[in-house]
Amino acid sequence: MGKRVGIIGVGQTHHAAKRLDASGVELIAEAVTRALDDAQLTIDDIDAIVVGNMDHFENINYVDTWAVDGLGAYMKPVFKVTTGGTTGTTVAASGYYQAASGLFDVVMAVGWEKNSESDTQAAIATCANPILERDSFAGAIGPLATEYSMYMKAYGATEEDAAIAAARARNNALNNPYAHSRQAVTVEDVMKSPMLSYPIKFLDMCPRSDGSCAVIFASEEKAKQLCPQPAWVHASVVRHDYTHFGDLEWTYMPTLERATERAYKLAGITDPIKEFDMAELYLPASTCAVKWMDSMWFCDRGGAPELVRKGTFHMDGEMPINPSGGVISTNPIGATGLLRVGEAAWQIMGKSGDRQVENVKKALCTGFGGCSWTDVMILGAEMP
Amino acid sequence: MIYMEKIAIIGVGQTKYEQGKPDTFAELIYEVTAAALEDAGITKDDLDDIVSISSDFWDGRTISSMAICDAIAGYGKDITTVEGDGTFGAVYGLARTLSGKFDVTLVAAHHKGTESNMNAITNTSFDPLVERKLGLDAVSSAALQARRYMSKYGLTQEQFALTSVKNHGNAMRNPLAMLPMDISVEDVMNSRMVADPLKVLDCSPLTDGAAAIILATEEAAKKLTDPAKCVWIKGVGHCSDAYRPGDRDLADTEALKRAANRAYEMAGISDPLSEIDVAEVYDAFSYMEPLWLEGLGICGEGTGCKSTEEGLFNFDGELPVNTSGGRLSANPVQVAGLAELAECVLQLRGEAGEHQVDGAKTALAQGINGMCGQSHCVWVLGK
Amino acid sequence: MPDWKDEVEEIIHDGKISVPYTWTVGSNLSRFYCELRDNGKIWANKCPSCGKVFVPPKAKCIYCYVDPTDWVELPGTGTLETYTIVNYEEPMLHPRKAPFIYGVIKMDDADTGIVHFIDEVDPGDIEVGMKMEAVLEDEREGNILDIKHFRPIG
Amino acid sequence: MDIYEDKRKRTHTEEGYELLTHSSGEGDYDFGWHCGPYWSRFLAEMRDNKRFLATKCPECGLVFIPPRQVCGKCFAEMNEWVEVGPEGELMGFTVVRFPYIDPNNGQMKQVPYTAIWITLDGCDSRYLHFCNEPDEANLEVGQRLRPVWAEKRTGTIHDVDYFEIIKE
Repeated sequence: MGKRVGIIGVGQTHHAAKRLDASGVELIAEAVTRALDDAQLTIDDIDAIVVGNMDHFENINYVDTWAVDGLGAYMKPVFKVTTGGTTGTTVAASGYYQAASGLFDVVMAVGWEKNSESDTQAAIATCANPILERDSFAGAIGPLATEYSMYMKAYGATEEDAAIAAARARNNALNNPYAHSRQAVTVEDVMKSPMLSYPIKFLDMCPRSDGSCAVIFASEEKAKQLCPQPAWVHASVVRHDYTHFGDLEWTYMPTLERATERAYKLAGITDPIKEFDMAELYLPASTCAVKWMDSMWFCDRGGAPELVRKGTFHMDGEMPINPSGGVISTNPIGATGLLRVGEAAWQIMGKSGDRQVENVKKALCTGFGGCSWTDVMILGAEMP
Repeated sequence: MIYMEKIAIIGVGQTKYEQGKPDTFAELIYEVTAAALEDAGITKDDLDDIVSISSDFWDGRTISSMAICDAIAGYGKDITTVEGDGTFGAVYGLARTLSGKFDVTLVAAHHKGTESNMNAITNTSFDPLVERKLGLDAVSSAALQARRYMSKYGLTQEQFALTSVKNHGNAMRNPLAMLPMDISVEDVMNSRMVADPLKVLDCSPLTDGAAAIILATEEAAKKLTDPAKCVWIKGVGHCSDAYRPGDRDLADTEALKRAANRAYEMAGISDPLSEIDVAEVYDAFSYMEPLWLEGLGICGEGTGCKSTEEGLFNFDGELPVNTSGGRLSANPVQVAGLAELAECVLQLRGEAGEHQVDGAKTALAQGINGMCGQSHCVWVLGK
Repeated sequence: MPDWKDEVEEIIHDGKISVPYTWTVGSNLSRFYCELRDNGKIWANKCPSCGKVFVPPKAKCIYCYVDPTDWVELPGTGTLETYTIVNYEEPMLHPRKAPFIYGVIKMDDADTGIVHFIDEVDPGDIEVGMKMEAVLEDEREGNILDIKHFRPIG
Repeated sequence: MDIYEDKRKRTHTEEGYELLTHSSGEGDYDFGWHCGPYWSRFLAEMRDNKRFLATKCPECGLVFIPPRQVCGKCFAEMNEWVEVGPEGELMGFTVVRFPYIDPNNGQMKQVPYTAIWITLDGCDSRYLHFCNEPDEANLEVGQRLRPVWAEKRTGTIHDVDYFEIIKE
């Protein structure tokens, strides 16, 4: 019937635009070493490993075999998963399902990226259909800019609303010693930053980082035995419904709506803002931190700006979003989704240091990527 | 003892394996997805989970899985992507099906070996900081492994050639195989030297194709499918060796042994040679088949070639190996492991036609990831 | 198959991926390549737990998953464990024109081997088990090609 | 040893060795992608007859560009072809100002250029292409566009040079 699964350890690197001191394998080793320390385990306690990144950022084929030294995967089961921006959450889901399957008790999920090793935009452009779309594909920012323009027109959202969300996340990052970008930022600073693609400005947008994250999942008995407060997985749902960029629905975020709807049902969530104590969300731009709130059933369509303005998602608000600083502060792409899960797990375990939200019992995590795809994971302090 | 609930393979689909197939990745995947659904007698609405397998390197596209989300029936379902051999992708499909969250999982892979430069693609498997700069690729590194295997046990190139002769001969029975050939050891020996000791006929060909399998929980299998279609998973294991060629003794098969032992333990197999009736072994190069048969415990260390000479693995031998024609007769990378599993399913159902091994009850499939078989995956299936 | 498909001209779209990469060498291999480049020495690192010696040096001991914090200088000699004579041209990959020889040289005083070119030997005379030594380039840049190749000793 | 040490600012190893990088240099990975019957027909029609052909789903009735075999939502095979466009409506645009490496050739892209998402008349999905208008101030969602065909057409998306705004 499958086992319940809890997260029992998390490790992450210090993230930066370029980690000159660490090769890809060394970066992975840093995260894995810290995760083992966090869980008070040794590599011998790990039964299986799953790893993920995006191939064309570093041009390493068979990353699962290349990374064996860093992963500690010698004479262990290991394979690779990859789905673009959602890779990190895909890795997390793989750790979860493998531990739930009964095939393995303790599974380590590792995401990483050395975005400094290539021209990120060039590598991203190779995700478009090479025959029909690669030449005219201008990256993710175009659709994000357009969807927010339309949202502003339809519901009276403003550029300032996005700037509020940007400043909120960037200031949260000051409390996260691992974050890549740590700068005190005001709403005015965001508004004055250079325009990338109207209405998205430089400080609204995510950076690209070098970094890695490792999260250890354990089946029910092991989790209870090894960890005083595991972060239990209550739901994992993925919707990758699109194949062609031209098919996207811009008036709402369909995969986010569908994935969260299903995940809430599995986890018994009916009033997300009340029931979640915090969230770590894959929001690639601060405009998403406004518009996409509608698509997670936090409010009726068009209700997001009000929630953002009244501080619902601030550290002292009803449901803090991204105490870590989120994706606009740290973005090692193949690890980004896994960092959401790892950060939320730490919140439940009470290990989040200066960015700890008080008494977190339930947390929401998301991943975003590919062709407007969404992954969702819900964690809880109580066993599901 | 690893306990596993019963999971069945209820459907399989394969394209014909060819060079220069005109189809796009999505068209290949649609063909095998539709075929596997039809084989299982179910519709896309019966699927609740999808695992795709593809390689951004071979496809020339990062997020290569984006090309096939529609064609693999991914809309509105949980879906994920494994990059590696089909046997590993199927392991993840199995884990998901066992998790209690899904009833029916489709696993499908596509590959077009003829649209790119194999040497350049496989070169990217080597560390850019060390071995890649030397220009190593799948063929030259395999040649290093072949030589090490020869010198460790005093083997000859003629002995390796026998496997090529056998598997190309088996391919003559399989209408899906790409290179059915009636050849002799001399033909292999006289074929062009690529990287000594490997000659053209010791190497698998570039191949295009796709394959899919459908996994189901016992309950779902009973509800949805004709019991005659169900093949049951008895055991599975995967395991990786160290990365750098210089870290390993290339003729050592410890990782494969561990993968196999885990699969055997789950399946309750103690004497694989007598208990397994048919095996699909990853013969990307001729020498690999005897070497992996040793790691699989089907023959003793250093005796794989001798047993091959004795005809043990012939179509009419004690344990027929690579009845499909093997990777030497069609090697759609990533797809290959699923093609192996599909062949095992056909054998166990008694649907393998001309390449049917009479009364096959237990079948084995083995796949690899990385260069020189660094990482192995072993499956045992039963009726 | 629907009829219209028979009428369609098959188009193949020729293209490429051409993205330059700048890989971070990292702390362990930077030390290795700096020593090779600046001092013409081959260094390895050693696991303080099991004592295994790795060349090229590693971030973690394969066997113990601890940092191999001890460093040892190697004599630059070893034994040829296996080789292949490469007979095909792949100009994008190969720094040398075929035919040329790759070998794995199990390094003296270390527990691992180095893959590299074998040269200064007639292909007919090459044998597994030969003693080999590294020949370095005069102008070195801090990468694996600072070793020109290995050649038989004596 | 402190496994939590922050090493981000390092330019040298702990022992003082320079931290190196290695460059891949030039290197092209060549591909010859088969377009398959659907995209081949789409490209050949643009090349030979200067028209856009889309496929229509037999179940939901939606019309798709690029044409394709399967409607994802319905998992139905499409064999009905519909001519769409050639004019259409601007759905979204990005003026690309920051140069980046074009993965097709390893060279810096010429900027600025305007990438657009256009809904061709009669089509339900959008087509990614270019517009010759480089200034956002002159672009507006909903504007009518028409294709400007290349004189020499070779069976790629560049058989349309770009779309231009239809002036009232």
